Amino acid sequence: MSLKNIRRSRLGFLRALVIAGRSGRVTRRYPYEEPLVTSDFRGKIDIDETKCIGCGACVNACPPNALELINTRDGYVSLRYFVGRCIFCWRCIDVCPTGAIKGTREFELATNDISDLYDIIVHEPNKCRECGKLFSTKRMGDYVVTKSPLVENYVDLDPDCRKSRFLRAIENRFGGGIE
Amino acid sequence: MDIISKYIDAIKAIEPRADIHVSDDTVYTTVSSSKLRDLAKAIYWDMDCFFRTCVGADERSINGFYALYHIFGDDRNGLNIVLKVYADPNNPTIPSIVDIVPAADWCEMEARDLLGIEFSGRKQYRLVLPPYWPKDLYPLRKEVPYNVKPQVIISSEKVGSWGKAPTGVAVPVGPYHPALHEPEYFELYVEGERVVDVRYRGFHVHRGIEKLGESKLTYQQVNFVAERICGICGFEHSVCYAQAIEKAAGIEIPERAKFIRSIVLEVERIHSHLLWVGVAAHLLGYDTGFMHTWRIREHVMVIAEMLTGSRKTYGINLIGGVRKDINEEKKRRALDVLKIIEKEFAELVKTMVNVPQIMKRLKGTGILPREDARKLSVVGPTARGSGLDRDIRRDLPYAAYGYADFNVPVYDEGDNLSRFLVRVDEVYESISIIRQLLDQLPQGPIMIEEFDIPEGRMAVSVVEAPRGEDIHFVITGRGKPYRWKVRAPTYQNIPALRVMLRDQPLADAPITIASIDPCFSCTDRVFIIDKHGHRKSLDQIMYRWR
Amino acid sequence: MSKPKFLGKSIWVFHLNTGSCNGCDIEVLDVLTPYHDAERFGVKLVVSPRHADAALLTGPITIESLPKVLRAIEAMPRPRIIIALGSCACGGNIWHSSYSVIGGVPELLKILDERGIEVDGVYYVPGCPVRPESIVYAVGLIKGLVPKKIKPKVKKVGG
Amino acid sequence: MEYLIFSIVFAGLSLLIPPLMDGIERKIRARVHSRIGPPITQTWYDLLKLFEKELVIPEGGLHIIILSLLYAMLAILTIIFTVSMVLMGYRYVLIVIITLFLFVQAIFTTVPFITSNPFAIIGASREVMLALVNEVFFVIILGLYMFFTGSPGLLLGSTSLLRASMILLVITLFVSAYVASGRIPFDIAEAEPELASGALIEFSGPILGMFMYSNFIKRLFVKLVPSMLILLPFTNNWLYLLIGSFAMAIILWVLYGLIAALLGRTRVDIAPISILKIYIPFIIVSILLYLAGY
Repeated sequence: MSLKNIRRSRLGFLRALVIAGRSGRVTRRYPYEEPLVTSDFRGKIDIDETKCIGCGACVNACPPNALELINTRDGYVSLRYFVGRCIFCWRCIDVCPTGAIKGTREFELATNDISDLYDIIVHEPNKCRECGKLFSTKRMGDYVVTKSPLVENYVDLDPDCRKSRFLRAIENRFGGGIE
Repeated sequence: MDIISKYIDAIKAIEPRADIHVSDDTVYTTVSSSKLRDLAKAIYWDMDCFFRTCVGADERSINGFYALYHIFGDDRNGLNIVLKVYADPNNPTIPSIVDIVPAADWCEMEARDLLGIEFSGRKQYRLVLPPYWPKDLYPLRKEVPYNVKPQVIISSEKVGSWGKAPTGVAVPVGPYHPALHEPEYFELYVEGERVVDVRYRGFHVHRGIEKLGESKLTYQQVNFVAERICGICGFEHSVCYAQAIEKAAGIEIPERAKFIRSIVLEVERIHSHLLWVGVAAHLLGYDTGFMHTWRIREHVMVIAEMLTGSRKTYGINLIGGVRKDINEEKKRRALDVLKIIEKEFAELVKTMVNVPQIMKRLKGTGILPREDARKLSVVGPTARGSGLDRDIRRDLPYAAYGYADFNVPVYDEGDNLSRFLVRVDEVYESISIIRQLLDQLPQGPIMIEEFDIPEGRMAVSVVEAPRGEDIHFVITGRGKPYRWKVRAPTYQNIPALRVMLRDQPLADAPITIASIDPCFSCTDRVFIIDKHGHRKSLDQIMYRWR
Repeated sequence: MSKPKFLGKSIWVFHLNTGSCNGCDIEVLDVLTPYHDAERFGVKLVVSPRHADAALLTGPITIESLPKVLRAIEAMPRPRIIIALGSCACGGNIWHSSYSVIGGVPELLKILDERGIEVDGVYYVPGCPVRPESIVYAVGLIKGLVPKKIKPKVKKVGG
Repeated sequence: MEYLIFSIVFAGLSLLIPPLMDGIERKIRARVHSRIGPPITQTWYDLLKLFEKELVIPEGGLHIIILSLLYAMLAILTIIFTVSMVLMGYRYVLIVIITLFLFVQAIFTTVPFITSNPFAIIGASREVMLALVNEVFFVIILGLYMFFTGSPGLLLGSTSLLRASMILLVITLFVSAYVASGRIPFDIAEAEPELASGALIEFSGPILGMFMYSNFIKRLFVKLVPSMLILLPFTNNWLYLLIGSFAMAIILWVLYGLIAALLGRTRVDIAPISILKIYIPFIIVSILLYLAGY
């Protein structure tokens, strides 16, 4: 296709009319017609609260930190999804253990107020039976128990109580005081 | 291979005690800083290699030193030569090689800006960070957190003023100029309508991705940052990064994944070249050409979305393979679309070449002679337009390019028209590559899950982006890369702009700047072109950090 | 400044790239091309902030481009709108907390208030890169042709 | 009395249709680009929106505004003058409207010089370069026309116009009208990609609206003059002449819009040469034809 073998003609530029004529008006009247979106498009994700256990696997996998676990003042843990920062890579769907996140083809996300872009899932926290502190989520506890039943008897202890119980257990067994 | 031994003898001749070890296509040597300059001269000029880039690294936690890797490339034999120099931690200075290798100017200044390595024997200036960034805060040092925010007062400083303008009227092109679509700032000094001198200040797009890569993100997440280095050739960076890690860790990815990567790379090259042809027509006032080229390009975006799930940032590439497969139905639709593109694009180029104004303004403007191109080691279509026959897909074949045969278009006039024709020819080459690869698509898995990435390995991986060769240098760490350096193609082409823009009419400045298809978000580099212009610190900017 | 009657009919946009990876920028150009053709809504891409009504702001606003962004927005005559395109502008994308980036339009609005530069409207269009159809949908939203589809959802998880 | 009604009608028409015609031109350009394009009245919406925006005083200070007001008024005056004087059948109409037009063109080239924006200065200098070639030949051609017909004004029904040399003259006038209207190959004064709409870069809101509106009126005027000359031999009534020339101007507008969509933009040093290559041969041939008696 080098320049030498392109036929140069003075009125060659009129051929643009031929091209335009042949292609016709290709505009998709989008808001009133179907857009050019294929079935494989990755759009906004949708978190199903019946399956989400608040484990945070998606939070670790999300490159732009669009998914964050925030714990409000009274100990409630909630998963916040900020669509504004999401890059629609669907890594969270790959890593979610319970398949709670579903990908949609939604892309009409324009808004004039940024608070529309936040989806929040508020989780029930676990209450530690010894010291009453609220930690992680109840759903997480049930999920862990279903996965490995033997942890059942100390799943409702918050991490510090659990550690001190564990240390005491070792101490009793070896008879030495570990303070 | 005798070539490698040739290099080893050359290095041994200058530095007898150098410990050299060779991985599959890279020769690593550690040299003392005193011998660096003559070694660089030997490799760059006597062995006729090209300069790829230099990487500064803060290795105080590994061996207590700062390190600088000079990377040379021997395209014909597909070899990378890495010279490593140490600099002591409290006063890191390394002799500069910019007078021997002019292309090393920028990366040395970047190492100075981000790591604080001083270079003796040259004029030093701030390159990457804004002028009001505190003097002694070097972001890439390990102890500096990635989200440090120095307290600076951004007064409305005079854009790009460096003291007296050399001559004539200063025409500010940018930072928001319609021709550039990106915030880069060229100051053209004009006499009448003839450009006398050019000053360039960029770095509006410096987002500190290298610091993020080694602090906040994990191995797999860095893929998505790499993909967003450039919005047009993002997949090249992501493949280049993944290949660098795979080469460092010795991971062998399945054949089918290699094929899918090459196919999507070529889809991206077609879309990038069609985009450029449209923008070039727009810059020359021929909007009909712009509209029709982008109408044809829309088909490419649709099949890209069908193959990968997103129009542009494909996001299917991970270390170890790809995330999305190509089935028979998608293969058939892709081949149909390629047929349409081939036919319509050929007709459109025939029309555009016959528009009188386009030919007059493309032929003979923005000349880059062959020896200047060689001296500045320009890459990609800019090099192929000036007679340098360089193409990484043929010289260092990666992914599945070994299976496809294609020829590399080279023109030697070196003007805007030859760069235009190189890109037009490359669209057809890409279409034929995709057809060949789609036919030979092997069966099998598309990703391997279990692999481990050992610490402390080094790797250089090179990929042919639409704009030139794109280099990623990686040192592996625990869970995330220890050091990750990106040298984008336009980084190497911008110095050539001064040669092209000198003594050209102002009206051709936008088309000449666009002829190297600059992708500033890849590059985000800056440099001062003219001889005596030294960047004075803009005094009206107050620092509160100190 | 009451919303003028004709701003809905003809919106002149100015493309303000503040450090974007130019994925959204080519989608801004793509909106003018035949398949999406934003000109049928009266959208015209102008070249200087002096002529513009709306600033199509792409990119996470790096600190290098911040002074120029402030001057460009100041140069736009009132009533002026900022349309934040893409996840870089809406929330700062992956580098929202990096050292050389201020992190998107929400932070920019704070700096604008600090300096007393009023803006008559801010629209957010998420997407990475933002689809041309999303931009057309945002233009439709500004003109009042289409309803706002996205709603914030707060879901409480059962016991 | 009916003269008054006609002149009001035509004056109103000549102030109303330029932006509409520009809307039609954008529709044609959209069709060549194979897209839908804006509604016809889009240019009017743009102008009305511009007049609603805030008036930012450009760097050149208040006299920019005064000059742009002057420019807009003069442009409107020229077109109304043309319409009413032609209707009245005034003999020296040609000379008067040409001087008014040149005065308007002079203001357009000087206003950007006041703003200190380098793009505006370069845009204006390009406008001067182009005007030097185009307006000069516009006047030369009309001068030759007057010399050939022997009368300083418009001669209704004069058959002399059907001679070959005269037709050649009027054809060059059409080409000059295309160049004067600042369409694609020759819009180097506001070359968007290079100079960021050079001459108009500093104006915003109402001032920009006035400048654009006056440019549209100038385009209509520049098409009216040659179409009037070409229609002279076919009518002997001034009203029909005006109606005919308006119709022809509209057809010309559509034709020019189509041509503009198919060409690229020239450079400021190529533009004058390519124009001269058209004008000089045409004029020499027409003079020779005249001397040879045709």
